[in-house]
Amino acid sequence: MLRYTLKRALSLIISLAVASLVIFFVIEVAPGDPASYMLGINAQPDTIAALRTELGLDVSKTQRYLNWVGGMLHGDFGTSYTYRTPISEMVADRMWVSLPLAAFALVLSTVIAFPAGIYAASRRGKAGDVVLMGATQLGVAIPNFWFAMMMVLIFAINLRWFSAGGFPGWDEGFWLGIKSLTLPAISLALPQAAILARVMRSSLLDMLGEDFMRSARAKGLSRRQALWRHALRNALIPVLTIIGLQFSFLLAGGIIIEQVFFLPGLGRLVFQSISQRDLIVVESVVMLLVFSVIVVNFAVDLAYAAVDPRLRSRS
Amino acid sequence: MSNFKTKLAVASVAALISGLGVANAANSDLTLAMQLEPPHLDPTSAAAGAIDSVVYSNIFEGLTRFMADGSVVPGLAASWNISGDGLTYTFSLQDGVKFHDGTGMDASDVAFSLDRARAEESTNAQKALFAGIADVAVVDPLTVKITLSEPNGSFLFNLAWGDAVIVAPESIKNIKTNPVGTGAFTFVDWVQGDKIEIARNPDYWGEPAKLESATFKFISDPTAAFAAVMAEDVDAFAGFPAPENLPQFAADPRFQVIVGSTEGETILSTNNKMPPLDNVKVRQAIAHAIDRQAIIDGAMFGLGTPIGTHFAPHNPAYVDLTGNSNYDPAKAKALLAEAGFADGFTTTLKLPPPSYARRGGEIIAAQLRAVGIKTEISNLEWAQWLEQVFRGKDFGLTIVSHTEPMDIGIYARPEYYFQYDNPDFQALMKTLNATTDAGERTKLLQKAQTIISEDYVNGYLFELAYPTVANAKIVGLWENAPTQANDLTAVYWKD
Amino acid sequence: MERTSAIVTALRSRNFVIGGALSLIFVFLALLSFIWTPYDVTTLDIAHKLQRPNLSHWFGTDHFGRDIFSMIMVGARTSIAVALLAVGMGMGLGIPLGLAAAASQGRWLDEFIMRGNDLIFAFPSLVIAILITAVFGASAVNAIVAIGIFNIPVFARVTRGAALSLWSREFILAARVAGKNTARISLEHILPNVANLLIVQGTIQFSLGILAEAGLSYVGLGAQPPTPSWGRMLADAQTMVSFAPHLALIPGMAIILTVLGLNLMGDGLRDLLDPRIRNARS
Amino acid sequence: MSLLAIKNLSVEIHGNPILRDVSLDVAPGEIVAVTGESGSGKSMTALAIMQLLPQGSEMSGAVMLDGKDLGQTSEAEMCAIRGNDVGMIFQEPMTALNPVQTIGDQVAETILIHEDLPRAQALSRARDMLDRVGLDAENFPLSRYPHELSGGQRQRVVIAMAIVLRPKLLIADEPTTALDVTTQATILDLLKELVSEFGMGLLMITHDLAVVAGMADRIVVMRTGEVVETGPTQSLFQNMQHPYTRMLMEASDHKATLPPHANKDPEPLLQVVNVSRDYRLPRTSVIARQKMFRAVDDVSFTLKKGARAGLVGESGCGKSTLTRAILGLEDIQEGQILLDGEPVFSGNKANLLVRRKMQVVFQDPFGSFNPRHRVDRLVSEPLHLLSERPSQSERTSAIAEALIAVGLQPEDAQKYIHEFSGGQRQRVAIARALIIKPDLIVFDEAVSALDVSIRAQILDLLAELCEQYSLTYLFISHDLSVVRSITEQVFVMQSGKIVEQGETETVFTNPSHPYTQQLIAAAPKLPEIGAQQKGPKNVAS
Repeated sequence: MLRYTLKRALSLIISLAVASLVIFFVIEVAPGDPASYMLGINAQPDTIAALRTELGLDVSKTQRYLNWVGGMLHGDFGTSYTYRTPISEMVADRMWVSLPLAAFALVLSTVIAFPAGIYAASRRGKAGDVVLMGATQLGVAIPNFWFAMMMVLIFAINLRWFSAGGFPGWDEGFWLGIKSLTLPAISLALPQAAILARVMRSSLLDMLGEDFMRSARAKGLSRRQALWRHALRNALIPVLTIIGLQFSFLLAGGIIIEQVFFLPGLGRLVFQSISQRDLIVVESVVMLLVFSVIVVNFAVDLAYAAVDPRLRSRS
Repeated sequence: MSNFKTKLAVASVAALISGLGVANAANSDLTLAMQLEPPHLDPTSAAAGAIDSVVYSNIFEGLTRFMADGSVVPGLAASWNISGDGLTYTFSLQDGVKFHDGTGMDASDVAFSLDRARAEESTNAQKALFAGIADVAVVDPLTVKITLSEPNGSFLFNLAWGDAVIVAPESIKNIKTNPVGTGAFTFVDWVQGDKIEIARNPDYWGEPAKLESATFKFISDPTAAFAAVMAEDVDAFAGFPAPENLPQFAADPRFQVIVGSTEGETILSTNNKMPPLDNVKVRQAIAHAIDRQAIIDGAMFGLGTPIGTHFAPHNPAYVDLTGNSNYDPAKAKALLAEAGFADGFTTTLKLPPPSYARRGGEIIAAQLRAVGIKTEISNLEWAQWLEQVFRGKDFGLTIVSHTEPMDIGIYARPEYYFQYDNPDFQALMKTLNATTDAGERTKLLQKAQTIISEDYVNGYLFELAYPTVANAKIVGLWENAPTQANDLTAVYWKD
Repeated sequence: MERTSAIVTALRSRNFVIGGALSLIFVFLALLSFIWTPYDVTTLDIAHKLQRPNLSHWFGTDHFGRDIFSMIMVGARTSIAVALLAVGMGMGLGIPLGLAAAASQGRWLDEFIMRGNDLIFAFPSLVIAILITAVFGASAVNAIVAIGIFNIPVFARVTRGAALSLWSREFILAARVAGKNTARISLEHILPNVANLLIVQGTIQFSLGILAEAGLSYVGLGAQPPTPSWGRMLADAQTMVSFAPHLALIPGMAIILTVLGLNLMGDGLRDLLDPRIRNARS
Repeated sequence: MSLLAIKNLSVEIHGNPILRDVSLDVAPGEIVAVTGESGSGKSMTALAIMQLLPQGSEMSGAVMLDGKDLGQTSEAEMCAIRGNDVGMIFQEPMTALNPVQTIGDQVAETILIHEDLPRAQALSRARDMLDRVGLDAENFPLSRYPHELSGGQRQRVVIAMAIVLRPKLLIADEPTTALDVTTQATILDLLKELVSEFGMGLLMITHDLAVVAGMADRIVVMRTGEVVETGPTQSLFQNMQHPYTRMLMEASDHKATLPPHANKDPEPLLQVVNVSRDYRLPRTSVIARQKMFRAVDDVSFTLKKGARAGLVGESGCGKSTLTRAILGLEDIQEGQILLDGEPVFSGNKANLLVRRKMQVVFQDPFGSFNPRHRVDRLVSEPLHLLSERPSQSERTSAIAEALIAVGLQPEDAQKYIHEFSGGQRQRVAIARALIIKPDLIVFDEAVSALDVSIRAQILDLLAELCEQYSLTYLFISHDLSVVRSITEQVFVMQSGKIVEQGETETVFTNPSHPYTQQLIAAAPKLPEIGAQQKGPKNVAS
């Protein structure tokens, strides 16, 4: 098991290094300069030059890359050009919105998808299966920002059960925070739940066709017992991959939803930083997202070994 | 649509029940929402209007200050007298003024602020305003003598700008995130991306603020803005981004809609150096091809007053020159033919993010297309617009609203982005600067407006309106926006 | 004999028929819009703005007075073109990569391609798409590139998976014994046998492409005005949804029905082309 | 009164009939074998008993177990019966167990389903049963997972699962088909012991007549869903009533008559000189030296032109690795393989000139053809090896000639492969090998997947082709009877080494190497037709 983790850890480091290179040099190409953005219309060229030196923008690209990576190694992403505050601080605040939102959406998606997938698989071909699969087809087809708009219209503006957006901050009370994340989480969770339900169903159906299910039935297990005790655990393996993929997507996927609900999350920070050409923030946040995706994949791999003994012994 | 009606019926019942619960208990607190979040809170080192919208006169004060009607009144300077030749101004300061961190405010702070603004390495966005200052002398703790290198009629006006507020050397270090001023409110907290909280300054030198505390909330998305106000998550929205929702708020007894004007002349800036736009006939043709009222109705849903020149209509010196560029497509086609472009030409239309530009741009593109002028639209972020259009001058047409007060002087600067170079106009501006007499200045201003109107330098569209939606029980909000500010010092709840 | 029966079996699959019909409607509308639309989408008629669906304007008019039905038709053209070209780009680069990775079977090329794949997958697709279009200017072409990039690893992974399982099959060993090199085998034997899977994956990526294009133009980074696009119609309609809901409902429905159609067609295709199910049926 | 009595059982699936009017019975302690070729419905009979028929199937007739008609019992009652009164084991041991559950849990589950007693007690009874089936506690603890066991060991776990509650009837559907000869013998012995010890009835389903002869008390022969003949083993083998049974018997014991050699002292064609092939094992720890597994260990032999050689060995003995090396598909670490004096593998890729002189026929008739190509394109693929490409007309005539040679018609060239039966597909495979008239053809388990009757026809075809094309071939198989009937000399392989080689008849009649002896002894034998035997033939253990 150790060698398996070591090998994965090594490839993780290489991917991160390559990712940082790609991110930095792609984003640096962006036209537009933060200094001129900050000083606005009437700024004189010399004021802008002064600000550029102050922001450390006049140093060569490779030097800036090295500073950035050097800083990142001990958690300091540098300071944002426009906000003039350490990026790690800003990101930490925003993480407190994006992470719970992604987790909330993932829980919602799993809670909806698992029963739906299992129910549909156990009633393959019958009415329940057709209806559920039709619903998942619809769920995948609905653009989540459009769904968010509709929910805001109905639940926030008309029924006023939820606030139309914004985030009061966790110190205002845990439940108030959850309440303000509910509509965004639902609109994020909808397509993911649909996808997860379909994967759950097809993975279960594959398992139902396996020989060991026939052996289980021959031992006297009823159809339902065989499904719960044998097919489900085996079907979990492909489902785990999808959940891993979904979590990393949800973390960054909220960029549009955070706009619609004006949540101060990572997505919105990236969006604003792009328009403000606050490149150092964009690079740092994208790097953080890539890092979290790779870590999540790493965790999913370890979870694989836990679920599937065949992986455990071979490594 | 019918089920929509039933939903509304159900909704209003629910709203009634929930509405009672959420009546704002503390009537001395105000949540004001606005679109743009300031990058930081030091008005003297960035041009972002959003900074002034939060801190101007609430936290920071200058020697002079703007009032709601745009007039300039004494601020930290109780009184002043100007020498005969208009070169030396002697200010006597208010007594007993303290900064929020308890340190006293006196002449040395004024000198520090002005020297900092006009210094060589200053990052003050309006450094040009202080260029005229030759020397700042501290006569005694309550008196400051400023000598100018040449007379400047609008010097007092300039000192009222947000960029000229008085700061203290002791608190300058992290002024960007913890502003320390002399205003009626003190800074409390800033949750980035979400809100800024300020509270009443107990030992304010002047008349204390009526509100105990206030929160500035930032909502850039127009739908979210509508939902936030409708759901009463915020008490007021200054500069409401979606004019199309105003009729709904006006019809709702819970709200009041205040539509003021701004200093923002919204113009179709034309690159005077790029052929064929360097030909005045072509520019005149463009002017006649544009239907201002259609743009105001289509883009701004009726908000905004048409303008014929680059001047704010609410200013007494305004001359109505919309006649020079009335909507006359036939004349536009004729002029184009005269200029040798019978079958039209293609140019670029680069639009910054605000909705007046994006929506206005689509309407103008269609109107120009009707007379044969084809435009390639490209929507740019502010950073790209500044880079390509403002600094790079790589554009044919663009739409932008100039919100700085009294900025007709930009037509005297040939290097300015629409590159208009008219020596008579430049001479006129010099004489204007030199004159301090009001009547004389009005005549000169009117002459200036006529020149740029008849020269069709740009397509003058409309004056940007400033809609504010607020709870019906709020009193004291500024109607117009002579400068970008939300002065809450005189605001209170009436019930 | 082989051809006709394929069509007959195709018609029997309910998903394929419904999905195919839905998708064809929008493709037809898109193609028709090249020659005819009820009203010209470029002329504005501000006097008649925000009309509810009525006889003269079947879907009503938008905030500039343009006919929404015509906008949907031309918008279909943008969405379908962007999604199709993005999938084309994904397939064009992804499939050869997948075949090459499978052909090298675990040697460094396979490892290299797969590591590259994992890296692209690690990037948050939406954020990078927004970055590309914001950095290089918002346009339909940039949208295609931004969406296309994230299709490449999908096709590479699917192709590699299917090809790997084929490489150990005996008819491939026979081809190697017949002296064919890996490239020829990949083209003659592997590709035709994974084609079915790729068609199905293609329809799914196509529908995801439509959603992605809508997302990009919703944040203003897709096709630029005056070319209408469904995403931007949604964005414009956002602030008026409370008093003119049809402005948001109609483009929303157009997106949903197109994506639904494509996904159903994809499902139908999967059942039709999957030998296991086809044998059970015939 | 018989334990199991099936009276005119008929089954239809989606309307097409599978079983027609099947009747058979099994007495307690009796072993009844059901045999017949694929598609005869033997497995469907077993599933009918267990009431585990696939969806959409209708059943008529009676299935009486201990006087209770299973056809009429409710699903809940059936669940109580399955595993308790009737146990079942299947063909494929590798996939019959749940990969993510320990063997202890899976065996104990049968008990826990039917009796509610504490888990520990169920586990200990499971432990006893595993010991009884030969998996001792010391190196087969309950915590082992299926993937840690070999095929034979997994089959023992499946047996333990099926009989832990001492069911009255055990059904075994092809229990040893997927196993090696030696393992098959041990499993068959185990089944016999259990039947007599527990007094169970055993319904054994297998297509292999030799296995049936050695095991069953009574035999039921089935063909296309009908029972053609039943009877006690001895009397049935002595005088078979039904012609199909006779054909089956004759085909199973078939011996192809190979033509005499034309060229008396042929020169060597294929020389395999001290060949060794190593595979890298996964590294146990980062610093440990890379351990290698020697699949082929210093093998040498020569095949003269016209030779008809066989290579025999159990799975895992390295025969397929050697085949791949001979075909030039993989490089070898030591030694040399020469064809007509030329090395098969030169530089780092196969030598095409040499490759031109040899071809291969694989095992799986369904897997060895690209389903999307027509037969003409499939058969003519080796022409790619010829330096100058044949013209279109030469190509079609070569295809026609090859098809006719293997007993097919030229117009078959336009068909797709899925339009042919298993036997016909192997004929197409042989045509593909013949088209460039190679000097050597390698048959890699070429007939293992075929039914007995068709296998006999293919072997006869091979004999004819030896005549026509003066073939030299190397026939690789794990099935001793096939190798015996088609080869003249044989090499016996065990864990990478050739332990014995020589004339096929001499090696089979009196093997010298102990492994060969054990191999031949373990292989089940058909009784002599017509010859009177006293009592059941005891098998040398």
